[in-house]
Amino acid sequence: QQQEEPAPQQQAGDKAPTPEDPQLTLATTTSTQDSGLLDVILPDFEAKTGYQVEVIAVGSGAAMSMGESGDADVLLVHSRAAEDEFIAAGHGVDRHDVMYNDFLIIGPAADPAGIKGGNDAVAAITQISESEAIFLSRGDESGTHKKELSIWRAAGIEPSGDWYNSVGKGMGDTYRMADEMQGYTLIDRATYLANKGNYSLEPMVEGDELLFNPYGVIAVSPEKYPNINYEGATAFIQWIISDETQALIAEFGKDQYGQSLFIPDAK
Amino acid sequence: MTVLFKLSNITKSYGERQVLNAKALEIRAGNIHCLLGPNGSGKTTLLRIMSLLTPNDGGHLEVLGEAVNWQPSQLLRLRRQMAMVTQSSFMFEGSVYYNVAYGLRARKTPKKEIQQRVQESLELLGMSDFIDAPARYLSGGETQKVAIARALAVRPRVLFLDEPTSNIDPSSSLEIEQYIKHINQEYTTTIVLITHNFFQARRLAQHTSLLWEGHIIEEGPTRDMFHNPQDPRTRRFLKGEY
Amino acid sequence: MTVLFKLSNITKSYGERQVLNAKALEIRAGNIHCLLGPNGSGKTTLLRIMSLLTPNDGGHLEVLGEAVNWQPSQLLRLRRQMAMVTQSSFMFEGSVYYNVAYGLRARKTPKKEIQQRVQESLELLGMSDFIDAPARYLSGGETQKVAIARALAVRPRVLFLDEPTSNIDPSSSLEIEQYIKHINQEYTTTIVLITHNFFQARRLAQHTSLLWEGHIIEEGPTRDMFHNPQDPRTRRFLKGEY
Amino acid sequence: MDVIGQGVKEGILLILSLDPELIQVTLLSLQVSLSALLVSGLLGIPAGTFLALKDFAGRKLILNIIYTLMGLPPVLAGLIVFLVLSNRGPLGEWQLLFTPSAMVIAQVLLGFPLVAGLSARAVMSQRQEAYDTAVMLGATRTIAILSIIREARMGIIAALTTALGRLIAEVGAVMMVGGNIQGKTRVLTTSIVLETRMGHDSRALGIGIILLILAFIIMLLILKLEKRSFKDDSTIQII
Amino acid sequence: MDVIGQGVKEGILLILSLDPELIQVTLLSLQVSLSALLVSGLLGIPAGTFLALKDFAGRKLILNIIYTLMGLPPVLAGLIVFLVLSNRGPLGEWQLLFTPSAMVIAQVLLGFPLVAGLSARAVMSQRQEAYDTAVMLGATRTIAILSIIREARMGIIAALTTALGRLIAEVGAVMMVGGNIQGKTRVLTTSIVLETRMGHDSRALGIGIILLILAFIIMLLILKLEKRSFKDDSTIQII
Ligand SMILES: Nc1ncnc2c1ncn2[C@@H]1O[C@H](COP(=O)(O)OP(=O)(O)OP(=O)(O)O)[C@@H](O)[C@H]1O
Ligand SMILES: Nc1ncnc2c1ncn2[C@@H]1O[C@H](COP(=O)(O)OP(=O)(O)OP(=O)(O)O)[C@@H](O)[C@H]1O
Ligand SMILES: [Mg+2]
Ligand SMILES: [Mg+2]
Repeated sequence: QQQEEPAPQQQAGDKAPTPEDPQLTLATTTSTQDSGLLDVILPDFEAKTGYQVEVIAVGSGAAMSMGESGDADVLLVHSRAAEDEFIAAGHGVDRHDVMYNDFLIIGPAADPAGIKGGNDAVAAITQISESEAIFLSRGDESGTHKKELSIWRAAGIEPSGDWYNSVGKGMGDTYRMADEMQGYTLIDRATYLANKGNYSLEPMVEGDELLFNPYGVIAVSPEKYPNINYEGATAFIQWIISDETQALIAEFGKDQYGQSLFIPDAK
Repeated sequence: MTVLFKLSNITKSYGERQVLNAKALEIRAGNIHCLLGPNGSGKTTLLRIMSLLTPNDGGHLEVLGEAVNWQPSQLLRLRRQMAMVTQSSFMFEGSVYYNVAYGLRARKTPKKEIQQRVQESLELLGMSDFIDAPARYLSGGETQKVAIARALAVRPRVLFLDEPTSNIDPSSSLEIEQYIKHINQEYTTTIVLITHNFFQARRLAQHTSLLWEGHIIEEGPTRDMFHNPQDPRTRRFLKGEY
Repeated sequence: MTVLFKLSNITKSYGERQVLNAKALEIRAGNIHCLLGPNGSGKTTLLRIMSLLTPNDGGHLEVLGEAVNWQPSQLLRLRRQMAMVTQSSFMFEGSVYYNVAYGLRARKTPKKEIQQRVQESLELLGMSDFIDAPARYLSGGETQKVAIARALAVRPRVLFLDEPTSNIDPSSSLEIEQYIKHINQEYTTTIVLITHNFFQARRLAQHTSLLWEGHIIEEGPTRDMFHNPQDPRTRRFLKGEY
Repeated sequence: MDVIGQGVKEGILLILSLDPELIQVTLLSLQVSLSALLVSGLLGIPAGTFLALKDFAGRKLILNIIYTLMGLPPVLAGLIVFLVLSNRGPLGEWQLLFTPSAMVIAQVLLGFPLVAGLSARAVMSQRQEAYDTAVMLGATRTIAILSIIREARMGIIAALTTALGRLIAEVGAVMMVGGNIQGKTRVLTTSIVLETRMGHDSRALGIGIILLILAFIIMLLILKLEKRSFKDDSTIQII
Repeated sequence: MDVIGQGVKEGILLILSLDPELIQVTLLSLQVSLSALLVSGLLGIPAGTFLALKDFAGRKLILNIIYTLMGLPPVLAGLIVFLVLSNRGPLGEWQLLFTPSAMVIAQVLLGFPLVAGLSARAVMSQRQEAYDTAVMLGATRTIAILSIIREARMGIIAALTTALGRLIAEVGAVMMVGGNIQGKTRVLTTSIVLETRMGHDSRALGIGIILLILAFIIMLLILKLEKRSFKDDSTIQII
């Protein structure tokens, strides 16, 4: 039932030299924290580089506005279009792909919309809207929400009605609500796997290319905010796209769920 | 004459200290009964026990013919026949009217009658002009007068007066005494009066009890007590007369 | 003799109603000056203005030789030479000791001396036994005695007494009168006394003023006032004598 | 800093726009908080009065527990109500989760201890004389106790305004059991959280300003009510 | 429902485990809330007393604004402090964001109106006699006012306990300006939110229970303090 709290790894032996400014603020989406990924990989970074990472877990939107105001040094987010805008506006530099996971549509075992087993997201949501089965939308302009909206757009549907619930919450909370309301929702695999023991919803649709969810890392622009820790951000980026870390990411979740939660894809 | 209050061996202690130990006391219907005694001798405590505001520790208490069992229903029934002017004359926040009408409202008297009775009572005490004044702004004597009016408004069978004219000017005081006598005679209202004014006691009371450190050390017709006190302490106390 | 309080045309209104209009009043150092008058005639109001607790609306007020400007520093300086027993004898939450020591603590008296003076004052009032009792549980008369002790403890130059013995038994009352006389003579403490007890006024006061609906209608040596009142209202009021 | 200025501007624009969604959210906020306040008051004032006046074994303990529950985290209150009302919970059949009723229930859990605890304090500071005078004038116990409550009204109104403040500002509980569903259970505070999560700071501030204006108006009404019943509104004169 | 039972169990196990991380989180909770309470008290009691006693133009308005600010949503308080302390904000140079100091500042924004408003109420309900008696005994204005505060202590302690309850339970503000950083700004309430987000309901409940026990102990201490200074703890006798 209970998810094991991942114990921070104690790195024995060689101590890393302490950097000039060891405080590094990472603004990220709740999914990386709530899934437990950061608890597993960050100790490795801290041990190797001597940085101390402060994790602020918020929505992708808030994470980026934190970067915009210079309140974070480095971002780990998943909202591709917004990320590009962010770079274009000069708020950030050094964007790299880190990993991806995928989304799936989950729903109640009774499956009132009859979509179970398919792999066509557009067809599935069309059916959900036609049968007016309960659907929960994150509704918070998060990466997940934007993904959902893009699928509706692809289906040519403007979702509205009593069956369409825009809940304005994080993924974990939305999952909880969907379970209570026995409704369908779009969820990232990491959150789904981490919590599925607690709830009864089942996977309905997965494997559609539309459901691909890339995470990127961005350093906040040192030109805009000279007092941010750009050096640390660079170290973080170098570390997270390094082969060793990528391997760590690939391993994460395998022992517990039998599959990786995130697929590394740094180039 | 019926005995309205019958006390035997009534005791009351606060902490270690016994402040009241009344062996025997009877108060007869239609009487004006005065309680005298030095400060702290237990007069107010005794009055509070008779008016069922403070439970006694030991002894037997009979009020208006009933052994007191301190059940709410009994208390309400008995208290509805009493009224009291306390030493501090507490006023509820609100107007003089609100305060004087309080007891009548509690008895669900019709509004018309309340208005009439309040006006009547205030007039008797010469306080009609203050009917709409906030009760808490009254002067010391005015407050006491309103407290008396408030007690009279309910036309009680028994009236407890704890130093009711201590802050009232002499001429008003005499008028009030007249009125106390009047209701005692006209409506046979029984009155228990605490006072430090010996003249007032002599003018009003048929009976007097003298308290001393919680004990009733002398009791009898008021005239006898003043003319021929038995206890040396009574004699000493009454010499403080002015 | 110096004039400690000099009032001319002092007025005070509450809302529409003028409750005080004192054309002229002087209180001389070393005197015991009594204020008489029916309830609501403005005695307490006048006392509160003289003790700088209530600002007057109009007129000119001189206290202890200074024209009053109501500046905090002046108020403090003047009040430090006064003490007061109010009609309601407010007690701070805490013990009798706490209350009697209050004024001494405010003056930063050394602790040793405070203890001694508190004990002295309480003894004078016969209240030593109550030194550790919670002040709010005292009987009416006991409270008043503590209030007097509290005022005496600071050894004021001027002492205001607003019906100070209204709840006190006659023999204690006489003792207190003796003590008031004593400090008046020994320490030339000036005393302004409000009382409804004409005997007390005659025993204590050299001077008396009589208030009537806010006006001082008669003023003079106490003896003259009682033997030969000028105003018909004074005569009527003093006839209420008992 | 200009975000704050912009927030004020946005707040005014929001009010002027009369956006139907915002009106609906505002009305729901009012409805939920005022209902919870009403229930908290109806339960809390009698409970507080009872605890202040009735001496029984365990009274102190209960009072201390109530004071402690003033520190009940809204999220925790929300979680408890969630678990009780959840499909798997004992009252799951009632199907109340994610409805305004559930939000009211969770808020009562927060409002009740506040009203009860502060009312108990207000009543305790009243004087014996008030009760004595009332019963000696022939009041039943109940009426006498009502009179004490009347004398304690300053403190009790303070209890109600404090509770209202807490309830209208609270987000943890309503978020948990209401679910912040647009058009259904979204209220002002959950909107603020949502807007901040989306990084719309000035809009969040704007909604916050609307909420504060609302609170201001309600406080004025409550205080008016108090004034109307008592004319002599004295303060201590410092001279 | 067994989640609640399990939550209680987990709470006990958590306490017994003496988990160093949990201890650190608990201590930080205490430190932040008590510091904020201290500052709120040091500012709020004088401010409330001043507003209760000093008559000046605009006094009523300020009082009403303070009553209104009792309804300041924690998220909003958090947001405002966030904007002020943010790098782009006017105090960005202080580098306080995501530190316990920032959390204290945001909580003071919540605690101050509560303490000031309730203290004002408590002082207002005192009687003129208290002040008069004090100054006639030679007290300076300040000492006389302190005596009034002493008489009003029941209400002021209620103000402090209420504020403590709100601060220790509050999550919106500390989450916003603290950021819930593990080992640095994570406190009990933000842990509860995190655990519920991860679906660990019974652990969330367990932490909640620890928080309530803590609140209970502090309330006991505050009330003990109050008792120690005054022996005559009378209640009204209902007979
Ligand atoms: N704050 C107030 N507001 C309105 N009226 C007041 C206020 N204080 C006093 N009064 C009125 O002013 C008048 C004079 O009051 P004051 O207390 O001076 O009378 P007093 O002569 O001391 O009477 P007593 O002998 O009854 O003590 C009274 O009629 C009283 O009702
Ligand atoms: N609640 C209490 N706790 C402790 N002592 C009390 C309490 N109430 C009264 N006493 C004490 O009991 C004694 C008797 O009080 P009581 O009020 O009956 O006196 P009294 O005869 O009415 O005096 P007075 O003439 O001064 O009014 C007093 O010494 C008083 O201090
Ligand atoms: Mg008495
Ligand atoms: Mg007077």
